[in-house]
Order: sequence, then C-alpha cells, then structure tokens
Amino acid sequence: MTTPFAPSAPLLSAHRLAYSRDDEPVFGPLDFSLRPGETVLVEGDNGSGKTTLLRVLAGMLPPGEGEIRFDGRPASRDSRNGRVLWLGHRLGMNESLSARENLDFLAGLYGQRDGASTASVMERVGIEAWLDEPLRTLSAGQKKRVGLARLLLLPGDIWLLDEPYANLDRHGIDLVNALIAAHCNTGGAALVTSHGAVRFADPNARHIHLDA
Amino acid sequence: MVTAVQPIANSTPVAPTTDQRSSGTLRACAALLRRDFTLAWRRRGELFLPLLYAVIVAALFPFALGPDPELLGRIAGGVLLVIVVLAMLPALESMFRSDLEDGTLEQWLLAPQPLALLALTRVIAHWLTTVLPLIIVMPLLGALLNLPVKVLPVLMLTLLLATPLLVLLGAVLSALAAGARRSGILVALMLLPLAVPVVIFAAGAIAAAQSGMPYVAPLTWLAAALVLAIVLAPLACAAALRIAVEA
Amino acid sequence: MSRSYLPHWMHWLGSPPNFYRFAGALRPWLIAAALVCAAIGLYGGLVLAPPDFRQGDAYRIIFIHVPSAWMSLFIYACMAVTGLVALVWRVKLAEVIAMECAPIGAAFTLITLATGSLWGRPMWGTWWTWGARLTSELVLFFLYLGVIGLYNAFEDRRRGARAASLLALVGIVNLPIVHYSVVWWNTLHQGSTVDWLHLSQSSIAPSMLWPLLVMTLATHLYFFASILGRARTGLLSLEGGKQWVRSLVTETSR
Amino acid sequence: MNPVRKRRLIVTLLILGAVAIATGLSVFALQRNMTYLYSPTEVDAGKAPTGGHPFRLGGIVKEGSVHHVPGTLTTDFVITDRFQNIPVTYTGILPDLFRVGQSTITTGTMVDGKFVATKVLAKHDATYMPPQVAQAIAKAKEENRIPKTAQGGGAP
Repeated sequence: MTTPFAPSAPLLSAHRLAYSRDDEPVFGPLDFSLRPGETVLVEGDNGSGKTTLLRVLAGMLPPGEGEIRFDGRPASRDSRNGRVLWLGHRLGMNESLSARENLDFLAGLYGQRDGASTASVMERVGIEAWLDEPLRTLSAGQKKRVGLARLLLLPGDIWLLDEPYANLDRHGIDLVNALIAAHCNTGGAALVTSHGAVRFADPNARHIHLDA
Repeated sequence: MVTAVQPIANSTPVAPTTDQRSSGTLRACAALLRRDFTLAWRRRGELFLPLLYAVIVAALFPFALGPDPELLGRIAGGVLLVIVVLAMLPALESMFRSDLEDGTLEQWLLAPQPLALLALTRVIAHWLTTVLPLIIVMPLLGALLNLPVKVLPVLMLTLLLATPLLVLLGAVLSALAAGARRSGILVALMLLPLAVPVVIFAAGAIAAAQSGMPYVAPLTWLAAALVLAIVLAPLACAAALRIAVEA
Repeated sequence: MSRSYLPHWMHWLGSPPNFYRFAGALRPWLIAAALVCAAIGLYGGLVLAPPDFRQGDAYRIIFIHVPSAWMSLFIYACMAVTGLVALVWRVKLAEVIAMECAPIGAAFTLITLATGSLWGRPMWGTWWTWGARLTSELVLFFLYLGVIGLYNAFEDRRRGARAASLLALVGIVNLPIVHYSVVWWNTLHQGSTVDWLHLSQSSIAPSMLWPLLVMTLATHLYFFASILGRARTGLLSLEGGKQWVRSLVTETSR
Repeated sequence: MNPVRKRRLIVTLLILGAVAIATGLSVFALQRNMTYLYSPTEVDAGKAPTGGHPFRLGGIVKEGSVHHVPGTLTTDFVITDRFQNIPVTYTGILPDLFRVGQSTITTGTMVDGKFVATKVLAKHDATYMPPQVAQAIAKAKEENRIPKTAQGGGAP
C-alpha cells in the first residue's frame, strides 16, 4: 500500500510554505526539501518563526499558504503520522513516570525500531542508570537525553528537532550531533532548529535562515 | 567534535505501513491503558479524595435533614446520584491538562493511531480509575442513607449507564477547555447544565424503581444516548485536542 | 488550504474590509425594516387581534414568546453553521459571526424562558416545571453561556472562537430535542401551533396568525441587523492594527 | 483502498451503527412511554404508583364535576380520559385555565380511591381562536357538522 520512499522524491518538501498569525507573516514563503541522509539546520533569531515552522511541518499548525509534501505526495495525517518524530520544548513525557514507562508507552503508540529496546537506547544516550527513576528526579539535561532516547526507539525516519541542544553540556551536544549523523547515515533525515549559538558539526548540512 | 558515528540499533528507519498500523491499534490502546493505570496507582492517594468527598457529603445529609429514616430513604436515590455527579467533576477538569502541559498530546497527535481512539481509551481509563470506585462504594453510602434495598440495583445500573455518558461529555469539554489559559471551573459550569437531562433520566429510573414502577424506559434513553456518545464524543474530543495543541 | 472550494462571492464578502463596508451599508435598512415590522406586528397582536376564547388577553404574550423561541433555535443553527465554516475553512469572518451570535441567541432564549414563565404562572399554575420542552430550552440557554464562557477563557481569540465553535457543534444535538420534545414526550407544554407547511391549517385563527408572522419577520430582521453590527465591531477589534482599519480611522476623523 | 478512505468509511459506519442502535433504543423507550403523567385508565389498571408515592395524573376535567367546598379553598372534581374517571380533591388556588373540559395535570397521591392533589396545572392545547369562532365551532359541533379533526391540533 504505502511504498517505501522513492529515491527520487524527497522525504519532505515545502513549496511556497508560509504561515501568518493574525495576518502578520511569521515566516516564508519558503522552498526547501529534505532528502534521505540529509540534515537541514534552521537558523534565526528569537521570534523568527523556527518553532512555528517545525510545528507547521509536524501538522500541529495548519499551513497558512503553500504546500508540504511527504515522499512527493501532499501531506496528510496518514502520510505524516508515525514517521515524523517530534522533539520540542516540551519533553512529551510524564514526569511522574520513569523513562522506561514513558518510552514503553510511546513505543506502544508508534511501534518500535527493529533491534532497539528501551534499555539499549537509554544506554546509547548515556543515562541507563536512570531507567527506572521518575523523570522529575532527573536534571534538565538528563530529561533531554531521555527525549533523544525516544528518537532512537521509535521508527520514524523524519526527525523534527526544536532546539535539541538546549540544556545540554558539551558532551550532550556532541551526542546530538552523533545521533543525527547516525540517523542520516541509515537513510533518515533531520530538520534541526538552533538560534545559532551552537555550531552544527556537519559541515555539509544545509541551512535555512529565517529573518525575524 | 563528533565522536565515532555508531549505527543506531543496526537498522534503517522505515515508516510503518498501513498493515502495521492497524495491528498496532490495539497495542496502542493497551499501552495507553497501562500507562494511565500506572499513573493512577502512583497517585492513588488522589483517587481516594472523590470517595472521601462522597462519603462525607452522604454523611452530612442525616445531620442536615434529621435522622428520619423514612425521609432519608425516600430521597436517598436522588441524593446519591447528585453526589456521584459532583464527586466526578473535579477530576474531569484535568483529564487532558497534564498531557497538554508536558507535551504528551503532541506525541499523541503525531502517533500513527487515530486520535479519537486514544481519546476514547483515555475516557475508559478515567472511568475505571475515578468513577468505578464511586459506584463500588454505593451500597455503603446507600446503607448510610437508608436507601431501600430494592432500589440499590437500579441505582447501580443507572450509574453504570449515566456516568460513562458524563465522562464522555466531560472529556469533550475538558479537551475544549484544555487550551484555555483561564479555565478554572469552566468545565464544571459547562458540564452541569448538559448533565441535567442525564440526571433527569437517571432520577426518573430511580424514582420509578422506588415506587415500584417499570424503570426500563428512562434507562433505555440513557443507553441510547450512551451509544451515540461513545462514537461521537471521541471524534469531537479529537477535534478539540487538535485545537488545544495549536497553542 | 481548501479555501479555493468556496464560491467567489464568499471570498469577496469574507474579506474583512469588504464585509465591513457591506454590513455598514445594509444595517440601517435592516434596522428600519425591523422597526416597521415590529410596530405593525405589535399593533396587530396587541390591538387588532381578538382575545382568545379561553385565555382572554393573556395569550398575547405569544407575540413575544413564540418568535423569541424560534429565534433561540434559529440563531443557534446560524452559530453552528458559521462555526463549522470557521472550523473547516478558518475564515475569520465566520469565527466572528459565530461568536457574536451567542449573546444575541442567549438574550432571545432568556426572553423565551422569562415570557413563558410569566405566562405559565396564571395559565398552567406554575412558574416552572421540569418538562422536556422547558428543560431542553434551559439547556440551550446554558449552551449559549458555555460558548460565551469558553470563547472568553482563551487568550488567543481565534483559538477561543474555534474551540467555542466546536462546543456549539456538539450542542447541536439539543436543537431537535427542543423542537420535538413536545412530540416525543408527554409534557405540560403544548405542541406546535403553527404548521409551516400548511399555514392555513394551523390551529390559530388567521387574525392572530398574521401578527405572529410579522413579529417573526421583525425578530429575524433585528437579528440580521444586530449580527452585522456586532460583527463589524468584532472585526474592528480583531483587525485593530490593520491598514484598512487605520485608513478607516483617518477617513472618519477627517 | 487508501488509508484515508478506509478510515472515513470506518468512522461513517460506526456513526451509522450508533445512530441505528440509538434509534432502536429510542423507539423501544418511546413505546414504554416515559411517563411525565398517568391517565385515569392507567391508574385504574394499576400502572401508577401506589402506597403513598406521588405521581402526576393527567386528563380532562369532567363536565359537571367541579364542586367548591363553601368557605374553603378546597375544590372537588373528576379527571377523566373518557374511559375512566378519577375523583380528585385539591386545596389551593386553581390556575386561570382550569375549567370544565380543560386538560389538566395534577400531582398528588391516591388515598382511598381518591386522588389528593398537592398541585394542579392546566395544560393548554395549541389552539388559539377568538371567542366568536370558538362559539361557532362549539355550535357546529353540537350539530355534528364539523368533524373533530377540523378543530385543530388540540389533543389533550
């Protein structure tokens, strides 16, 4: 039914995509595409619409104008849901539950990547010791790592990461870069926002610059 | 600098196919139920509060009205019905709030499962954890208020039909108000008027049982409304949750 | 996105400045027509129409009660339809109209309940009874209040309008209940008097029917005039910083 | 079938199914008649609550049955549905519309075969006409020239 992505069509593409809030343009119109193995870095100052762009791509906000395509087909809940993984300002996990309980729940919703397990992804992000602690006992950086572990556990191929470097130390930043690189090496793609304070590791990554 | 690039779990990420999705639907509902039960268990102290509230209010009536057993017995059915409705209200308000605040709803939205189905599952979990205990203590409260024994089964049956209906309605209103900054007691204020017809039919059944009359008709109306609500309320709920996440 | 499915004139009217001008031009005529109709209807109902064979003059409250009751349902339907348009196509004007319907509808519902109560006391012998018609009309009133309350609970008014529109759509199940309550259940409230399909077969004398119909027309005209005016104000406050509003202000202040 | 259509189909079928079941249940419930009130025939058949439980009795005030007890506010009358009669006694002020032939809803309890009402409500039918027309109709009805249906939707 749904064929795996054709190599010719980009995983995700935007055509004349623009969004305005109360008729005040927030961003756009933008044209860009995201192909397998590609990372696009969205840069811009505070208030330039980076988060809004990602929320529009994730389908949480309706596109004001223009079009979003997945695998060359117009975006719909069916073409988007399950393959887009979203890591935003809000962790998307319950603080009273442990990382294991949260991740198991999300794996129940999204399915699980072949060969990945809750324990293995927690180990990969370096906080396996916190697997069964309630999230509220974790530091902000550790919580962010649990969020990263989610990306490794769930099977989506398009990562939309909003400020993934926030709250992370130097090692954490390297970890994010390494995870993105590994994801792209296996045919995935990532769209990453950053307000520019962090230098993205991959020199080949493309950049979208949003003006405030 | 970039550390050595490790392959992620030796696998390529592939979007799930439709077949995988439909088979995953049950698993997703089960996962949500398990999660909500775990959370409820972790906050089991909070679950006792509505119970305690119901017991205290029921205990207040003999004091307020005098301990005339005949008078108490006559009004017990209706009083218990109203106590259950009131005890349910506070929990309904926050049905989706914490999930909206910590971003879990965003994850629901992007999951490959229908949002309405997740909302329905949440309603079921909510009913099982917060309302079912109230129904279970009904015989105790009935005894406290001298409820005639023959009315008790009808009261239980009525509550089994009326409370899911109220939770479904409450879920829609709770989802609608979730995105509002100042919701306060808005959900209660919106739900109570809508609960009036439900209470009227439920009270009709109880009153009929009390006076030895057939009580099937009002229960059938409740059942009809419940059947409609089970299908329509989750759809409305899903639409409301999408608005809530737009913030 | 899917706006292109709307016909052209809707696009034109949906643009706030166009609507503002159109509504401003139409409104005085509607108000005048509503006043004329109300004057004729009230004169016909209170002076010309004969007293009822059983109720005497007390029945004359129907010339207010019945049109208000019809309006309470009609306005809710308007609110739900424009609310649906607001939800599906996200037309700003539809959001404004849906939200401005609610206070007018609530007012008509309140008038219906109050006049009914005034009539019920001498005729039925009670101010209020928990019959199906009265209860469902009361629920309608609370639905209006719920829409208003939900709308005002949001800081972002456009999101508030969409949430409240959804509530209005959910509440639409109440409309058939109000209308058919007197048929489905044995209530104290009487059944319908006016048979819209066969007006001449209505169980009301023609000399009483025509003022009722004229009053109905008057309330509709008043509603349209009122909603146009309210929508104009609503648009102005929503579009406060826009160029067209600025030029409007400079035009009028000159 | 593409997934969007499939989901829409499922949702539509679910809604239709729910509406069908709900309609069936409503029809069943309507047959059972949610009793806002009981008719004299139902009371006579023992369908109304007994043993001091209050209920609503509805019917028409029978011709020639209204007697005011002098010096009190008490009124005795008979409620009929043309098949069975129930004697009613009520103390209090009667509504304006209360008169012979008027459909009436009383709330109270059965005491020794007599209905002791605590509340009397007059149910208005949906007919409005000038007195002259009413007289003409009454006259015509006496002469059996007009069938009952032409009188309007005034079902009790």
